[in-house]
Amino acid sequence: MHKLNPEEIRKDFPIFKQRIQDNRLVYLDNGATTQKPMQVINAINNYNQNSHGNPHRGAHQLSIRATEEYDLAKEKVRKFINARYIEEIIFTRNTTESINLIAYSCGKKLINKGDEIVLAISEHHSNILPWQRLVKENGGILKYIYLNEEGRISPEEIKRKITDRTKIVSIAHMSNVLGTIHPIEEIIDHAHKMGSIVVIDGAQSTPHMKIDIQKLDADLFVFSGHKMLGPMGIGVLYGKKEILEDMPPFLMGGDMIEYVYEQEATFAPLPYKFEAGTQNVEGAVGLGAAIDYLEKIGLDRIENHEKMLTEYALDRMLSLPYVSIQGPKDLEMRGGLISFTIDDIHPHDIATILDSYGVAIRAGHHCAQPLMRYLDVPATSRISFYLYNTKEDVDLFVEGIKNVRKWLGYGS
Amino acid sequence: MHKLNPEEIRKDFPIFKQRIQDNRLVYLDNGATTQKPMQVINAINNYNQNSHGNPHRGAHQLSIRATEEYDLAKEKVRKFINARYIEEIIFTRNTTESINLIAYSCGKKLINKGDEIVLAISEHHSNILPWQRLVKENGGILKYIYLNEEGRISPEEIKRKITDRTKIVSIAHMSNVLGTIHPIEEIIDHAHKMGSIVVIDGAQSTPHMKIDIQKLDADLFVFSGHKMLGPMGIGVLYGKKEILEDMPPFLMGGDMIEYVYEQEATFAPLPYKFEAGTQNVEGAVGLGAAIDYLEKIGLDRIENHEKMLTEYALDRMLSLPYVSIQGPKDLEMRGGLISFTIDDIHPHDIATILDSYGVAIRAGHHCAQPLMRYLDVPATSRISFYLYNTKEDVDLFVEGIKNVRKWLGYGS
Amino acid sequence: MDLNSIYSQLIMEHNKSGHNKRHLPNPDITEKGHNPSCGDDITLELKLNGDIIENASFTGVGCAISQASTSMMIDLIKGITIEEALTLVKTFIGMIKKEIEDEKELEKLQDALVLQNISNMPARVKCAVLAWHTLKEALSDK
Amino acid sequence: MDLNSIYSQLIMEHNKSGHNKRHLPNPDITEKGHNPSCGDDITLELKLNGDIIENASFTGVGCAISQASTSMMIDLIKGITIEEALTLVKTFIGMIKKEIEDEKELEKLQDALVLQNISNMPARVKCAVLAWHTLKEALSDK
Ligand SMILES: Cc1ncc(COP(=O)(O)O)c(C=O)c1O
Ligand SMILES: Cc1ncc(COP(=O)(O)O)c(C=O)c1O
Repeated sequence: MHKLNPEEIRKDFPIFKQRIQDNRLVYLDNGATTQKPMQVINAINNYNQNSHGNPHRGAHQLSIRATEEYDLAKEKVRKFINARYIEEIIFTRNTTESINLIAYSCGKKLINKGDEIVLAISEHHSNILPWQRLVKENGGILKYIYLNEEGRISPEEIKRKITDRTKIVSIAHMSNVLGTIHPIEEIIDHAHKMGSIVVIDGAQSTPHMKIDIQKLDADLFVFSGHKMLGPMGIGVLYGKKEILEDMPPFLMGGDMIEYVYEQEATFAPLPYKFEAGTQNVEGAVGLGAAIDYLEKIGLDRIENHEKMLTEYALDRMLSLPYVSIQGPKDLEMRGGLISFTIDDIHPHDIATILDSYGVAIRAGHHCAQPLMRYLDVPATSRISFYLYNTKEDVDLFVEGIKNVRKWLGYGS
Repeated sequence: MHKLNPEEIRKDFPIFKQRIQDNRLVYLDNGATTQKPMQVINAINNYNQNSHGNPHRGAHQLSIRATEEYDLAKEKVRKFINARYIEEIIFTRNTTESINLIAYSCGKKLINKGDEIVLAISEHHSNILPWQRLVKENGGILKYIYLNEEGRISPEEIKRKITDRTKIVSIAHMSNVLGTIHPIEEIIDHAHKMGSIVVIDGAQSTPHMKIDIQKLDADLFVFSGHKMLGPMGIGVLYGKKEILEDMPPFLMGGDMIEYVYEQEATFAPLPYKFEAGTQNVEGAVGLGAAIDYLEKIGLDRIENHEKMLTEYALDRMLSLPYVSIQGPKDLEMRGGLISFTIDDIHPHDIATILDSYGVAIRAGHHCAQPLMRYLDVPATSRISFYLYNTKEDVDLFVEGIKNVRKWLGYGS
Repeated sequence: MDLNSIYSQLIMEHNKSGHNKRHLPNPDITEKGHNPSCGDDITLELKLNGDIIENASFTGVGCAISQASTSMMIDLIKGITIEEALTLVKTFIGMIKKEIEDEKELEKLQDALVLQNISNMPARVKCAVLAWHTLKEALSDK
Repeated sequence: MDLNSIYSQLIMEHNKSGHNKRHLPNPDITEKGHNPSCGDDITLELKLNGDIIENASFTGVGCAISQASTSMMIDLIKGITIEEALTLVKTFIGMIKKEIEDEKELEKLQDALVLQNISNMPARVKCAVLAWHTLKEALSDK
């Protein structure tokens, strides 16, 4: 496997043509959202200029082409995660909507008084709030898997929390705060033994590593297009066919029905049952193009590249005495995302000052307040890599950190 | 007011550069979705190439720019419908999601056993199914306003159906099957007197006529970007501030919270409370550009242009003995959308054969099965105009109809 | 798409003639088939004699393609066995899905062969296969 | 954005000195203010004498901008009346919103005037105004 060449890759991304106050744009906020290559931008343009119609509704050329483009994008997603059937792929708006759909629809069927739902304490708010509402309404119990000092989930904790009272386990594949890759194979395996279904929030993992959903054996799996070079406004819900078939619809309206009477209605088969109203075809097309791009580069090469950058960054950061890393300090089972704090300096000041050097990072609670409380930090700063980042980016970031210290009156 | 020049306007729309089997593209399916001018396509491109970031989350340039673009788009929507406050504008995915949000959130608060919800029989499935589910869950009663022979709602029927038992009236401003513009001012006025709130489905009206939401006094109002030159994947929910403030959130997740604990959470103020997860900024930007474009041309001129086309088309269609018009035959209180049937010929055959002449129309139940059953037709064909349609389009469509008859072995 | 290859003389004849469109006296099997997205709605009636389809007819509404396809199918299945009929269903659906291209095999479909090109019109495929799926349903528990 | 205009000497001094960051003995008013999106969290303590703010202090965590803004505010309000303090709050928020540009009026904000440029950094505006909103809240029912 030859290494990827990020400087070549950057040429595909028009955003990097700009300079931020005469600095190179060092974009290290990929955990929040990623940039788009021309290939994705052009695919959306082509669709808009040549093939736009309302799919599934008309018998004219444009409608047919829009339907074909939509279905093709779905097939690309199916192949990308190696799902068995195309009907197992539902397009949503983003990860958040996917989880809301599951909590509403699956939760309604599965959760009764006393039934337990297990999350990790590191979940994103989008994987907490829908479950809080569900247990409030249905009388279930919400339990949390805690992390050890290294930000990892131990086998004992899995067994302690996931028991035969557990009906649903919903957990992020990779933490968007700590970068930890959770042992989801073990979790899925144990949960299935306990008779629970498992939802995996793949928002942070899918863009950065090869997902084989059949091998993982997750029951439901969700992610967002905008974190993997695709457009905003398009997300994915994968579900095993037999599970999706059992779930009642979530959004109701046009295109998801079979027969509608004044007082009742019957629903269309999968996947339409879960796709109410006019879908985001251009979003799907853009996501399809993003997948083509990622596959052309190769997910394994992307993963390797990010590992290299993470190792390099951890090394340089740990050499600064005033920097603390939150989460795993070694490379094992972690992705290319690093949370850190700097002595005496608030994360927001770090982000603002780095920004003035063209370095884009994120600071705050990262939509994970329960984890922040658990770690007992009010906020952290976070950098997150993607295929277009370089060692030079890391160097500029580290230079920036030193400057932050200087600006705020501390020696470096 | 000088007339608009559709041939000039067409030059802005790249889709019309193509020919369909060597025919001019006669796009008469605007009720389903509309085409995009370069101004919209370029706005999306510009955003993607220069300003993309995750809004509301970061303190870096791209995140700030994305936030500004998103907020600017919202302000454009606010001005477009003349809402009082920007917090009254919620971005959703489409009309369907907007109505689902309302039925879930508002319905949950307002509907108890025996409370009545009133719709018109002509509603789109998206304005029927969410209410069916609500009454099934909360024990409410779903009532329908019927139409008279001309496809109109009479004052008596309004009084008969909307009573002091009515808690919610939800009705389309303009029917997507009949083209009728319903007397929503009267309906809103009467419903308010009866103590009911009113939801207006503006999916078909907003693109084609000036909406002044304060004058209309609708409590909630919804529409889709993709039917008004904007992108797919972006829709709008307008609600009066005091009503939105009272409604519980619908989708739950990132960015709509204030504090999140393991077992509970508090929510952000309007409009964030209703915008969970990463929003579709590029969709919002595209919708903003579409609004700019529509306002530059002028909604009143667009409305006039469509009236002219509708009059011309009705005239030519009614002169064909085998054509029947569904819905109002005069121009009073109707929009630029005409449903029709042809003796002995099924709507799907009409659509397919017209398509071969480059004429794109829609055939089927138009997501309004209860209305089709009420009208006792299995399906209709529908043409719907927009600012880029011309009299030549109408002529080609009428020629096409004559050919349909010939193809299927009937004299013309 | 070439309209001639779809709206052919044959389709028109079947669509207009209605020679199979009527009720049977005392049918052994009555099976409804519908296509919610189109509004097409047909009812097949079959008269059996042992495992032979002695007679068949249909009623209902639909586009020229679904009506003609139904009528052609009925012409084909009158007088053959259930098993033979089910084989024809497979052949027809295989043709539409472009999974069967062997001309010899397809020839068994006789008139219905003209529907081959419908596979180029994804929006109309459902119209063409409605009757055949309904027949399969009708015979499935025989 | 010019970093100098935000992270000025003055802000640094206030941020680091902490001369107003402590508890008061027996405060008359204790008011919490928080900024959920940043995690900034402060508590103001006020000692009143009639309608005069005799003493004031704060505790809590936050970024340099929110800490400095709080400290500057406390320097300003010690020894003035509630009404005068509320007028200062109006002036400060008016400055940040760019609604007040009259230099004479803004001068009353003394050290806090250096925060004027924060209005060019929308993501940080909340940090600058937190203390002021909290003070307004604290005094609102007096
Ligand atoms: C009157 C009406 N309501 C609702 C809808 C649903 O809109 P969307 O599919 O964009 O959610 C449509 C269009 O399809 C419509 O015409
Ligand atoms: C782990 C995780 N889950 C869920 C989300 C929510 O994704 P979205 O905002 O696209 O719905 C994110 C990203 O913000 C995330 O990192």
